Amino acid sequence: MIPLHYYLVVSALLFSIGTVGVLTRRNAIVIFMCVELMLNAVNLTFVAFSNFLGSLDGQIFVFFVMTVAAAEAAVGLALMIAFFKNRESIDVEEMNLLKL
Amino acid sequence: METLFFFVVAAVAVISGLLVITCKNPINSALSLIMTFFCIATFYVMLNAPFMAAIQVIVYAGAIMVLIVFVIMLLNIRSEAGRRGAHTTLFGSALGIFGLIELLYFLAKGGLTGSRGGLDAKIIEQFGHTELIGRALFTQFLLPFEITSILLLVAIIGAVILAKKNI
Amino acid sequence: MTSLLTIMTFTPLVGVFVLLFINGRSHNALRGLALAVTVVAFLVSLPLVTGFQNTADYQFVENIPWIATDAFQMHYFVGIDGISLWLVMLTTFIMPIAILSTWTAVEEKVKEYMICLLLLEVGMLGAFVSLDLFLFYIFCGLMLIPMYFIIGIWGGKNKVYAAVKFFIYTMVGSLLMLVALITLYFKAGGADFNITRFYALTLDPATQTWLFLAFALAFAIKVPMFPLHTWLPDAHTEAPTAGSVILAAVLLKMGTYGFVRFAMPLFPQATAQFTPLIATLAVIGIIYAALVAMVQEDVKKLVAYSSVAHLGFVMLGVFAMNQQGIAGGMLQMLNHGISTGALFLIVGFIYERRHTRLITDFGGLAKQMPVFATIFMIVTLSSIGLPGTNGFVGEFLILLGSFGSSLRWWSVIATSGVILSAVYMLWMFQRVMFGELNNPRNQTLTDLNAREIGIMVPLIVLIFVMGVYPTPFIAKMTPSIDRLITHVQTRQLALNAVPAAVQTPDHADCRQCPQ
Amino acid sequence: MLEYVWLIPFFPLVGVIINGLFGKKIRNEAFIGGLATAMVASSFVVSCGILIQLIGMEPEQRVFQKVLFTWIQAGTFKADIGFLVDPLSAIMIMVVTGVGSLIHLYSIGYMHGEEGFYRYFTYLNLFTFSMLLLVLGGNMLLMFVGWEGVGLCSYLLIGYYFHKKSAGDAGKKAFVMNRVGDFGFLIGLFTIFWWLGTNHNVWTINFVELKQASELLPFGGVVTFATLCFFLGATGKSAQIPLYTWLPDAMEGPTPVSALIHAATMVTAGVYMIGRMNFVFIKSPTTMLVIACTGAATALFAATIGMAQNDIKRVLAYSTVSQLGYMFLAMGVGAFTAGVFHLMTHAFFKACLFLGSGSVIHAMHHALHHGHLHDDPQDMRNMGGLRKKMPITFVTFLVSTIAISGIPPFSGFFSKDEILWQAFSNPYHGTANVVLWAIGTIAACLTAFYMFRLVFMTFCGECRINPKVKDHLHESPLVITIPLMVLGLLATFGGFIGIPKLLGDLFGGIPNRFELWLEPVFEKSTEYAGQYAHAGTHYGHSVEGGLMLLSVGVAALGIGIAYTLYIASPSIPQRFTARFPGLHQAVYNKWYVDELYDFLFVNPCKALGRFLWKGFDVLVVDGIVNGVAAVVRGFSGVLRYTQSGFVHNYAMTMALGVVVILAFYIFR
Repeated sequence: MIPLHYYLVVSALLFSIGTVGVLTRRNAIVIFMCVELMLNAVNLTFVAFSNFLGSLDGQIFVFFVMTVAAAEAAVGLALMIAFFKNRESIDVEEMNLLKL
Repeated sequence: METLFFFVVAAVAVISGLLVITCKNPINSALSLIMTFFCIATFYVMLNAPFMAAIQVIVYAGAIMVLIVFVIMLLNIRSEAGRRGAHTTLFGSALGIFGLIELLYFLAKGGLTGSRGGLDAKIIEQFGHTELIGRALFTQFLLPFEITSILLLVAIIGAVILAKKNI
Repeated sequence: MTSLLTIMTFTPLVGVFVLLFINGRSHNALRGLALAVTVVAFLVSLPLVTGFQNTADYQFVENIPWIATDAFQMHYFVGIDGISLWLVMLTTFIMPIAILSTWTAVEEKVKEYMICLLLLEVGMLGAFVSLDLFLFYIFCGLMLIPMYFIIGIWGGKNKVYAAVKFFIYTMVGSLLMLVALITLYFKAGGADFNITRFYALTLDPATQTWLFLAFALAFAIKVPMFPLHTWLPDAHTEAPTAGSVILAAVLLKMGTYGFVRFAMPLFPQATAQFTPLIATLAVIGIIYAALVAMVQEDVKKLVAYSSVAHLGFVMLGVFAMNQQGIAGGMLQMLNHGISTGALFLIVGFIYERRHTRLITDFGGLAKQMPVFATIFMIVTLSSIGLPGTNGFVGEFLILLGSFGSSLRWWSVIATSGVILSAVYMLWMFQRVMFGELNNPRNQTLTDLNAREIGIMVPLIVLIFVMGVYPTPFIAKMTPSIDRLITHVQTRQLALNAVPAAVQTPDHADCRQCPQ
Repeated sequence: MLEYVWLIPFFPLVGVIINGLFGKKIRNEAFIGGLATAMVASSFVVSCGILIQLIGMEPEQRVFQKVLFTWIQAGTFKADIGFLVDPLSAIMIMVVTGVGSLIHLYSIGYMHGEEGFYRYFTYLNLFTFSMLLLVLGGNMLLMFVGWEGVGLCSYLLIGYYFHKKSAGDAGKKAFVMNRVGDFGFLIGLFTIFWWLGTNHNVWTINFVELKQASELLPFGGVVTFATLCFFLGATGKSAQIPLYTWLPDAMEGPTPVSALIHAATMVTAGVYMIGRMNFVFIKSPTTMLVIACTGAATALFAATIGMAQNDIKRVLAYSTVSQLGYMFLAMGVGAFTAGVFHLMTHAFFKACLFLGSGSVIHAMHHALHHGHLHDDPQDMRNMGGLRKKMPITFVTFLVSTIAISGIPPFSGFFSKDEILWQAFSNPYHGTANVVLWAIGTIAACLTAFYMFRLVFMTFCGECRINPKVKDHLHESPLVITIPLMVLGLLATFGGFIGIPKLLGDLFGGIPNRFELWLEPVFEKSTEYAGQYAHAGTHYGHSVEGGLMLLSVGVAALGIGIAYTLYIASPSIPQRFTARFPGLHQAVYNKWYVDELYDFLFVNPCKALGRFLWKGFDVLVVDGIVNGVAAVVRGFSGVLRYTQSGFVHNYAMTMALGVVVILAFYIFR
């Protein structure tokens, strides 16, 4: 049996790779994928704990995380398409509409 | 034997994760992300959660990644400068690594307690993982389940409106 | 007729309500109504004087529980005594004059202007009559807002700077006061904010010092005392005529009134301890303001600095802590209200005609506007404090009182202020009125019209009446001042923390005291 | 008649109100002038009645108080509007109303045709009202009211020709210097009031009560401080050494104003005040010495300046300052009666001199005006030989000049000689007396010299006026010459009521009525003086007679010098000034005292004011206030960059936040 904290180490690794990806990449889609990666890392921790603690709650939660991720993907990509339509690029540097 | 298998899958997952953030072309990073998803799915199986593995593969790898690849193709994003200025990448990765160290530190500190919920591999085989999750979903977690359905509905409408040309 | 005070305080509010319904274009109707409301308020306030018995206790008292939650009680507790009677009368007397003076001065947004003025009057009257510390604080706050708008909207060139500076200066002060007020509230057992209960309270010297400092700073900004006075010249130069008349005549008195009503009786030891410091600031204020006023080019700024000097005198008198000093201080508050109010009206007249306030632009007006010259001369003399005018009585009593108290050498220096005040006022008067009438624009100036003379006549009459026959004014104040002095000095001696001011003879055996 | 003492100040007040409010509309000069003069004349009649009633009473009961109402009443301080009539104030009201009504009459003629005619008479009446208040005041505060009222009226009257900047400046200078004096008066008043109150529980500022309480006052100490302050007030008002520079500039006003204010009444206020509070002043020998020395110094100092002036009114102004010096010398040596006597006689002949000079200026102005010439009507250098043209003015002027120089039969001799004798003989100050007497005698010689210099330059010698207008010079109208004649008579015969005992006995026992008259007023001071006076040597009659002759001789010497210099050989003055240009220039420019005052007081005040305003007010206080605002704006400027609008910046900040929090937990 593989001890629990192996899984946790792997998910920590994946999570920090995702963070680095989000912080450093310019392309919106790649940032998006890195967010997906981070989410999955967290799901892995959830399942690992649910298995280790013997209760299903963890997995149910993963289930919900997935639905949220799907919804997010849909809306996020729609946004990117809309953004792409009027800016010809989805480079994060141009997205500064938040500033007054 | 089993741990060896675990290490292999873990290595593949980490490497493909790194690939996602390093390669220039988004397509490559998309594919490597799919690879990571598969590794995570195998982890789920090893953690006696076969149904979750299936869901993972279907939802993530199947639906979301397809959607992403589709969007990449639609907007035919060519690989451009990729990373941002040296200054920000350095700062970003430093933050990431430092965060990792902190997480590992917490892991090392340990103290993972918690009661065993009384569920173990035998019961899963006996009743079937999917039935267990289904029962839990529709009894204990009925309300969140309904809310997520509304969430998905909202997401669909949002996506349609956003992506449509002017209505 | 106990609800007289409430009627008086809130008549202007009714006026504001009625003003809302008159359409904004008919300016004269608006002004007429505002004038009518203030005149009504004045008439309502007259019975206060006639019905006022010369005793020390509070009269026309109304005490209605207002916010009565179990932990926190706030009463609408109003009443007047000798000290606040005349300040209330000054307010109701000055308001109609101020409104009359803006008949032609303000043309745009007249409705809002009138509403601001009336709200200002409500705030002032409320502050003077309230005997509940929290109510006093509310009305102080209520006064600030309309004054801020008056300076900010209808002001001169950099009116926004002046308005913001005025607002922040006073707001910092009143916040400090709020903090002190709340600590006082808890120190007094946390029932309600009734003044009489706070008076009975004896606090240990340490807290007294801190609370006194907080109150003193808040009121020192309003007075304005020496280092904290720079907002006044800006506020005055930028405010429209009516605004600066009211600011000078009444708002400045809020500070000195606050000292006499709250700061001194509540914290007697601290008062004794800080009397030298405050007296020094007051005397510096007198000399400093006089010197600075001497070299001003702008008439209004000169008058503003002169009011800093006058109020320095008032503070010196009040902190002399004897019968003559405080009576002189209270009287000087009235005189300053009348003479400086009149001075600002006069500056307003020439500003309306020439749209400039620089002294160098004027010269030789006496030949061109003889009536104006005589009125200006009388008011200048009252401001200098010439015997026969009201200024002299107040100043003389202050100097006499402070000379007799522990502030002897401060009084000597302050008396030299009398010389300086003559210097800068007469120098200004000479440069504006005498000399050659060479500036062509001055040659076409018209003399005062009926309205302007109508405004000035009551003030001139008051200047002479108070100068020649001030006894009724002083008689009504004396009992309350006696009570204040005995209250403060018994507490100072009781704890004998600090040697009190020179002990004036106790009341029993002195022949001249009014029985 | 005593009951109606309040009528005396009341009449001029009525004049002020009528002329002030309706003068502009009446516009008829005769009515305005007539009304004003009538008011003062009626006051004069009432004061005569009171004088007669007082003479009829016993010397001891000659004190009457009339209280109208309580003016200020605060705690232990009580001041009421009350009038005090006693021999001293009786004399003063006679002088004020008498000379005043003559000058009002004179002004009608003199001010004929002036555009501010009503304003002039309102101010003149207001002045008489204030002076009467000062003189009749029953307590120190009411005297102070008159004191400042008189200062105000001198400001208004000096600045009467307000379109002239110099007149405005002179008025302001007079008022401010008077105010410096009033500062001293106030401090003196406070000291006396509080000292008596706190130490002896006597709370009063009423003169009669003060007189009774004067035993309680110590010799020296607090009384010296108080009396020095009062003396500062007196110097301000009566133009003594430190605060005299306003009087010569006050000649900017019309001449009758100078006559009334700067000769007869206002300037004597200081002397009257010391006379009125003699029982306080006598109590501090140091102050008496200070007064005497200042008086003598001023007499000499002003006389020296008077010698070199060319403006006829400036000479008279400096002669007034010098004569006032004499009065203060008398007061200083404790001879209060002599001081008041000189005050009275000086009022007569100085008023006559000023009015005489006024009539000369009026005639000159009239003549120059005819020829449309613009040289100065007041400058003596273009006068001369007016003897023939203006006989009445010449005679009255000559009479008064002889009087002022102190030639026997005339009033000036009696009063001035009395002062010199008292300065020499009375026992208070020991050796200082002889020095004072010497200075006084030298000043007397100088007075005689410059007065006769004035007479010779204006009336005698050949006429230096511009020939074109010579025939336009003629005598002034009757309304001007009548007051001149009356005053001339008073100047000649005024002295006889106060003949010193020495001469009195010679001419068959005529008593010194003036001294007897004022005896009760000063009896308290003689009593106190006796307590500390040194055992001075008592000089016999022979010494007194000798000194009398010496003073007459000195006066004659002065006249002789003037005669030689200005009639016999007019070239000497030019040669004198050529040899000592520096000295002449210094004396002509009034020893540069004005410039000194400007340098010491006026300019530093302005500079300090400017520095305080620009430096402290704007820089420091506003600097702090605006500084706080700037600091706040600075901080907000820095923080603004964090809101760059780039999503990834926000992501970065969030990540940083997470890392920091985790670090916190690690290192806690």
